[in-house]
Amino acid sequence: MSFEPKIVAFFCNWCTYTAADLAGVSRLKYAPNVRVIRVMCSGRVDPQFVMDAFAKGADGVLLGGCHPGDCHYAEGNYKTLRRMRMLNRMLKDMGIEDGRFRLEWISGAEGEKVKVTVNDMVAKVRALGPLDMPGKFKEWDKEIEELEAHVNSDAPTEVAHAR
Amino acid sequence: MPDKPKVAFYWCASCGGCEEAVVDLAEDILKVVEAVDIVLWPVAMDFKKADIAARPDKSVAVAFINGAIRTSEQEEWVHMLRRKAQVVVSFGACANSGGIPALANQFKKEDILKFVYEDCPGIDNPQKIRPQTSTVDEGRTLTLPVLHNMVRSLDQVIEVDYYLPGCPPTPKIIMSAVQAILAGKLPARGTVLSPDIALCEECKRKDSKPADLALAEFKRPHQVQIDPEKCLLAQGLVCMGPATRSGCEALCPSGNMPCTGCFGPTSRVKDQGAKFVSSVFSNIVPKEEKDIDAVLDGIPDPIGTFYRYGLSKCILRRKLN
Amino acid sequence: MADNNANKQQPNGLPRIGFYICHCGSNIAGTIDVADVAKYAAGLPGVVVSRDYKYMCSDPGQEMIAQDIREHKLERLVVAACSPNLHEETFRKAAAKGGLNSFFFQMVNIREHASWVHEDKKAATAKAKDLARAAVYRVRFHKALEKQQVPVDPNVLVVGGGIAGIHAALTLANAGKKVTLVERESTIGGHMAAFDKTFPTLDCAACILTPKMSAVKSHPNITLWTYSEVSKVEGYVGNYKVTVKRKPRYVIEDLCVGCMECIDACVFKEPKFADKFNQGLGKRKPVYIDFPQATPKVVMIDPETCIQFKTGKCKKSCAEACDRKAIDFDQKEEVKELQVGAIILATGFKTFDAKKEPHYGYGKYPGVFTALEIERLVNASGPTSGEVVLRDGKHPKAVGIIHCVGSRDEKTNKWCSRVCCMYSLKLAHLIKEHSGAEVYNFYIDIRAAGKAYEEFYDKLLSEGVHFIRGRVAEVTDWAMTPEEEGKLVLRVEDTLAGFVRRVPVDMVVLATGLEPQADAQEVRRRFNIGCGNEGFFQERHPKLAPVNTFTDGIFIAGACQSPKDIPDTVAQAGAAAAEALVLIDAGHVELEPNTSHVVEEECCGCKSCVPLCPYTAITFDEAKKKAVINEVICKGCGVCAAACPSGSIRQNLFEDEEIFSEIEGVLGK
Amino acid sequence: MKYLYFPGCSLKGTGKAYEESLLAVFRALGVELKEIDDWNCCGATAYMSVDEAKSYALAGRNLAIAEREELDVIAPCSACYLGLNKAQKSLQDHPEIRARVTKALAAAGLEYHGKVKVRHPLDVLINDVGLDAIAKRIKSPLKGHKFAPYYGCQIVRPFASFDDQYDPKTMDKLLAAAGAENVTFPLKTRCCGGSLTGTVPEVGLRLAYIILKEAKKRGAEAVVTVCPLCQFNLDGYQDQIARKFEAVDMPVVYFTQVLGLAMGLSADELGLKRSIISADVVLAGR
Repeated sequence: MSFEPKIVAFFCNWCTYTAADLAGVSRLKYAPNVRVIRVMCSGRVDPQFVMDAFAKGADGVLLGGCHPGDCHYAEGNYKTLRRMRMLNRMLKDMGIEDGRFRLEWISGAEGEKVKVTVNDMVAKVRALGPLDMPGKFKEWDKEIEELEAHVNSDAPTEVAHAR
Repeated sequence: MPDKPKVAFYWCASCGGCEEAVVDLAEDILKVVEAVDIVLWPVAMDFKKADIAARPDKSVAVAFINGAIRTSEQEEWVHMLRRKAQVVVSFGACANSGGIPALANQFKKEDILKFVYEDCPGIDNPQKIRPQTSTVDEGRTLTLPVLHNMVRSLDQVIEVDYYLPGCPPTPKIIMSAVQAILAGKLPARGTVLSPDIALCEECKRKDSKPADLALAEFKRPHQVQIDPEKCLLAQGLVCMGPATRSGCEALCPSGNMPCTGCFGPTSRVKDQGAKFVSSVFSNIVPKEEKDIDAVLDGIPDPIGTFYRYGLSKCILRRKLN
Repeated sequence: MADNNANKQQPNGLPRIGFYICHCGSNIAGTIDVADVAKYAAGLPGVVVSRDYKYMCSDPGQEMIAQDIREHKLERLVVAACSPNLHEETFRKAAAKGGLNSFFFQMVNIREHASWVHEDKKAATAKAKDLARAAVYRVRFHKALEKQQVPVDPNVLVVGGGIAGIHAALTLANAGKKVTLVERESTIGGHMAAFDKTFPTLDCAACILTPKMSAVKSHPNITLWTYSEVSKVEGYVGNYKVTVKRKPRYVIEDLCVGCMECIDACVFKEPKFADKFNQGLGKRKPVYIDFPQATPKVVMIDPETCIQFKTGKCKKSCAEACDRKAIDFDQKEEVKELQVGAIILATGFKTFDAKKEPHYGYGKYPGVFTALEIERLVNASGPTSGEVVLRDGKHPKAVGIIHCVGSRDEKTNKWCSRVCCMYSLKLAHLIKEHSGAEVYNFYIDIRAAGKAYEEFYDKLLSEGVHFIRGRVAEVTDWAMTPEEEGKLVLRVEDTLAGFVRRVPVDMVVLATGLEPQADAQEVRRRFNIGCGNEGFFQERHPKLAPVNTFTDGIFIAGACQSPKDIPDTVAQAGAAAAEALVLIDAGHVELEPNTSHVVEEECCGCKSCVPLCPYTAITFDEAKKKAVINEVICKGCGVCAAACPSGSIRQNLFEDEEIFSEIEGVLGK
Repeated sequence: MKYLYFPGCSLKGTGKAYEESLLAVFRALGVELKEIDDWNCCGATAYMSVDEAKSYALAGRNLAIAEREELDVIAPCSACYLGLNKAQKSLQDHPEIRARVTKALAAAGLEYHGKVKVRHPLDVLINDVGLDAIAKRIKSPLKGHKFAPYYGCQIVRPFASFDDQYDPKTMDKLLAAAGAENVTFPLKTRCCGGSLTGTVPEVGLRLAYIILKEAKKRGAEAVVTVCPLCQFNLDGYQDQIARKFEAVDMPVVYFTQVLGLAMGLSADELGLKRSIISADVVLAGR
C-alpha cells in the first residue's frame, strides 16, 4: 500500500474554513488526508502548534488564512505571515523539508482552491515520504533504553559502557 | 546527634559554571555545610562510584545534578543517583534543557567527531585516530563511555522532581531552594524553582519599552552602541526576556547585554524559541514576503539564537538527518 | 441506531462525555459509516454515551441529547454533523436545554469537510474518527462560559440610495428607527431613476420611484446625505462608529431650493458639457442638476468645467442670481461621524464596459449604443425627449439588440446578469413603439423566469419583434451586398436555422451585463465583509441568510449582492431592513465569548501584545504595569494569545491546551 | 540588438520577398538577425492534425537549438510564429507532452528548458526598436498612398501576446509611421482562405475575394500583410477569382516591403518585383 500522508490543517474561520465548507457544499472531491482544526484567525496559530503537529505525527502542516488585505480582523494574516516566515527558516534548519509546512491564502469564495491546494500538498508530501517524528523519537531514545534497567536491577554490577 | 540530611552534587555535560555557582554562595555555603552531610561532590571531594552504589536506595535526601546527558557514563550515574536519592533537582540550564551542549543536536555525531578529530584547524592526526570505547593495553581492557547520538536534558533520561534554572542558577535562587528543601516546604513536584513570570517583570529597562515595538531591523550587540537605559528589544537587539522566566533579576540586561534565555520559558510555554518568534516577529514592520525576509536576515542563526540553552527541549528535539 | 451505552462506568475522573453523530439522511451516512464511528467513539476515554441518529438537528435529535445530559449526567457534549457555521448554535441550545453550559460542547464537521468531499468511504470514515477523537480530547478542557450582552444602538446606516437603499431606509424609518442614508452621487434614485419604463408591466419608472425619493427626503426619521461616502467603519455589531465624508458640491444644501435660476444665469449660455446622467447623450452647464426630480433638489457645481474654479476670473453670475446666497465656491469637504447599530449596504452595480468586446464596435461605430443609452433615448424626459434617433439625428429603420454582452461569456463575465433578457424585450418594445423600426433580438436563451415575464415575451413575439438565436460574432460596416451598404452588419450563426446570417441594421443596442461596482473590493474591506469570486458581496448563506454577511450587523441588499431586477431588489431591501429591525428591537446582542484575557499575575508587562490588537482592545495599565484586554472590544481573533511570549493570554474556546489536545486527537491512535 | 531568425519553409520559397524585405529592413535599422543553425520544419500544418507529439517534437528541436544562444527568436511567418508558441505553451502546461518531447529530443542529444521567447517582427519593431527610432529612418514617406492593413488570423489567435485580438493595430502604426494612410478595414483578421483555396476552392476563393474586394471598396491601393500564406492566397489566386467573381486587380505586399520603401530601400532589394499582381502602384511617386 502506498504511503498516505497525514496532514494537519489550521484554517481560519472566516476565509479558509468557509472555503472548505463551500468546497463541501459544491461537492468538490479532494484527498481525504487533511484534518482541519478551526481557529478564528490564522493569527491564532502559534508556531508551537505547527511544531507540535509535526512532533505528534503529522507529515505536513497546512495553514490557511484570508488573503493579504482581506483579514476579517484587519491584519491578523500579516502577523501570521511574518512569524511563519521565521518558523519556515527554523523548520528548515531543523531538517524538515520544504513543502511539509505550507501557508496558503484562501478566501471564503475559493472552494476550488481548497481542493487544488489539498490535492497538491498531499501529492507533494506523499512524494517526500513519511516524516514520522514519533517514530524518530522512539528510534533516537533506543540508545538510552539499556542502562536504566541495568542500573535498576537488584544486583547491579559494573557497567560495561562499550557497546 | 541525629543524622544530617545527605546531599549529593553531580556534574554531567557542563562547563563547571554550576559548580562555581555553588561556591558563589560565599559564606552561605557554610550554613549549607553545617546543615547537611555532603556524600558526593566530585569537584571538591574524592568519592568513588562504588561508595554511592553501596548506599541504600533513597538514602540520599537530595541530589543536585547539573549538565546535560551526552555519554553513557553520565546516563549511568544519573540513573544511580535517581535510585539513591529521594529528591532529584535538575540544576542549571544544561540539565534542564540541554544548555549550550545541546546546540550539538544540530549536527550528526559522526560530523562532530570528524570535525573534532580530523578537520578542526590545528589538529594533527594523520592516522585519523578516534577515541575507542574499548582498548586493550598491556593485557588490560580500558573503556571509555559511549558518546550518545544526541544531547538530552536530565528529565529526558530520569524523572526529575525540581528544576533550578539558569546558566548558572544564581546564588539567590539556589539558596532559597536549599532553604525550602531543608524546611521541607517544597511546592508541587515538577516545579521550576523561580518565579513563573517573564523577565521583563524584574528588568530595570521595562518602563522604556514602547507600546508599539515595530522593528524594521535586527542588530547584534557588537553592531551597536547599546543605550544602557533603554529596552534592548527596542534597540533592535534580540532580547529573549519576554519569553524567559525571571529570577535572575535581569543580570544580563543590567550588564548592558540582552537576555539570551537561560532560565527557560514559563510553565505555560512548551517551546521557548517558537513562542519568542511568535511574539517578536508578528509585529515587525514589513508586509511583503521579500521585505520580511530582509528583516529576518538580521538573525543569521535562528536556532542558535532562540534555542541557545534549550534545543533539547525544542518540540522537535534535534535536527533530522 | 446502535447502542453503545450499556451502563458504562467512568473510571478515571475525566468529565463524562456524550458523543453524537448525525446521518444527515444520506448526506453523511452515505459516505461515512456512522455506526462504526459511534462505536469507536464509545471506546474513547471519557465517553459514556455514544449515539448515531438520522437527523441530529431535528427536534427529537436535540431532545435526545438534552435527555441524555440529564439521565447520564453528561458533563461534555460532542456532536459530529455539519459545519459549525450552520448548527453550532443549535446544539449549544440543546446542551443548555439539558442543563449543561452551552460551551461544554464541541462540534465536529464531518459533512462539508468529509462526507461531501470524499468518495472513498473507508478513508472518509477514518477521517471522521480522527476528527471525533480530536473533539473528545479537546472538549475535556472546555470551560463554562457565558455570552456577553451589549446594548444595540437603535440607529441604522443605509449605504447607497438606489431603489434598494431607498426601500430599506423607508421601511426602517416607518418602523420608527432613525436612519442615515448615504449616497455618493448628488441625487438618490440610482439606475432606476434613469429608466423610462419597467418590465414587464411597463409602468413608468419615474412614476413609481419619485414618490419614494421624496418620501425619503421628507421623512422625519431619515437623514439624507448625498454626494457623500463612508470612509471608515469601526466597532462591532450593535455599536458601529462610521465616518462619512461629505464632498463639496459648492452649493449650500440647506439654502438651495432648486429654483435653478443659477443655471439660467451661468455665463455659459448653452449647455456644453457631456451630461453623465444622460450617458453623455445630452449636455449640461458647469452648474447643473441631474434631472428635474433629483432628490435632494439641489444644484451642483462641477469644478472641472466651471470657469471660476479653472481661472478664478468668472463674473459669478450664478451666485448673483441666487437670492438665497446658496452658492459657496469655498465649500470644503466635511467629515461626519455616526453611531449606528446596524448597516445596510445597497451599493448597487455598474454595467459592463462595452469597449471590452471590441468586435461589437462600441466607440468605433456611432450606430452602436449601450442599453443604458437607449434607456435615456426612449425616455420622454431624456435628451431627445423620447425620440429614438442615431447620433447623427437620423431615425433607424432597423435595430439589432445583442443580448449577453459581458454575460455568460468565458472571456468576460461568466454569470447571467438576469435582467438583460427582460430589459432587452422592454427596449425592443419601446424602440418599436417610439420609432416603428424593425427590431431584431440576438439571444442565447431567453430567460424570462419571473411573474408575468414569459407572458411579456409572448407579447413581444406577437408584436412582430424578431428573435434570432445565436451569439453575434461581430458588428461590422463591411457590406457584402448593395442592401448592406451604409449599414451595420451583424454576423451571427442562427443556431435554430443552422446557418450564418448577416443582418444589416442602422442601430445596434448592446445589452450590457451587470458587474460589481468598480470599488466593490475597497468597500467590502471597509465594511469587513466578503466578496464572491465574481466580486459581488458575499451573503452569509446562499439560501438561508441571503441578506446577512459574515460580519454581524452588516446586511446587504440589491444588486451589490448579485444581479437582480427591481422586484427582487425591493424584496431583498425589505428583508435587510427586517433583519436590522430584529437586531435593534432585541435591544442587545450576545457576543461570542471567544475573547481573550490577560492573566494578571502571569503578565510581565512586556507589551508585546499591545500593538497586535487591531481594535486597540489591549491597553497597558501603567499603575499595575500589566496588559489589560477590554473584552467588549475584543473580537476574538486570538492573535495576542498566540503571540504572548510567556503564555499569559488565554483565548476562550481556543486555549492552548484545547488546541494542543485537538492536535493530539487528530493524530492520535 | 540581436535576434535569432527562424525563416521556416515559406520565407525560403513562396515568401522569398518577405525574407528579402525583412532582412533588408532589419539591416537598415541596425538590428542583427542570425539565422538559426540547422533549423527544421516548425511543425505547423499537417503534422499537428496527424500527430501532435511529432509536431511538438519538431518545434521542440528548433527551440532546443535556439535556446543555446540565449536570444529571442523572430518567426516572421504567422504559421511558424503560432506553431512555435503553441509548442512552447503546451510543453509548459502539459507534463505528459513535455515528457514525450524531452524523450524525442534526447534521442538527438538535445534538451530544452522552456526559456526561448518566440516573437513576431511586428512585436519587435514596435516594442524593442520603437516607433520613434523607426520614424527617424523614414527617408521618403509614402505620402498619398492608401493601404488596407491585413493581419490574418494566426498572429492574434488564440494567443494575443502583443496586439489586440479583435482589432490589431501594430501594423497600422508602422504604416502610418511610413507616411501612408490606412483605410478603416474591418476584415483585418478575417480568414484569407487558408489551405481551402487549393482544397475547396469554392469556399477558399470566396474568402480571399471578400478581402480583396473590401480593400478595393475602401479605396486601398494595396493590401498589406504579415503572413506568407495570406500573401500567396490573395496575390496568387487573383486570376481564378477574376474568373469566378470579378477582376479585383489588387496588389498584395508585405509590411516590410512598404516600410522598406519608406526607408529608402530599392524595390529590387525588397522583392517588390516578385509579386504576381504588379505592385508598381506602390512605387508610384519614387
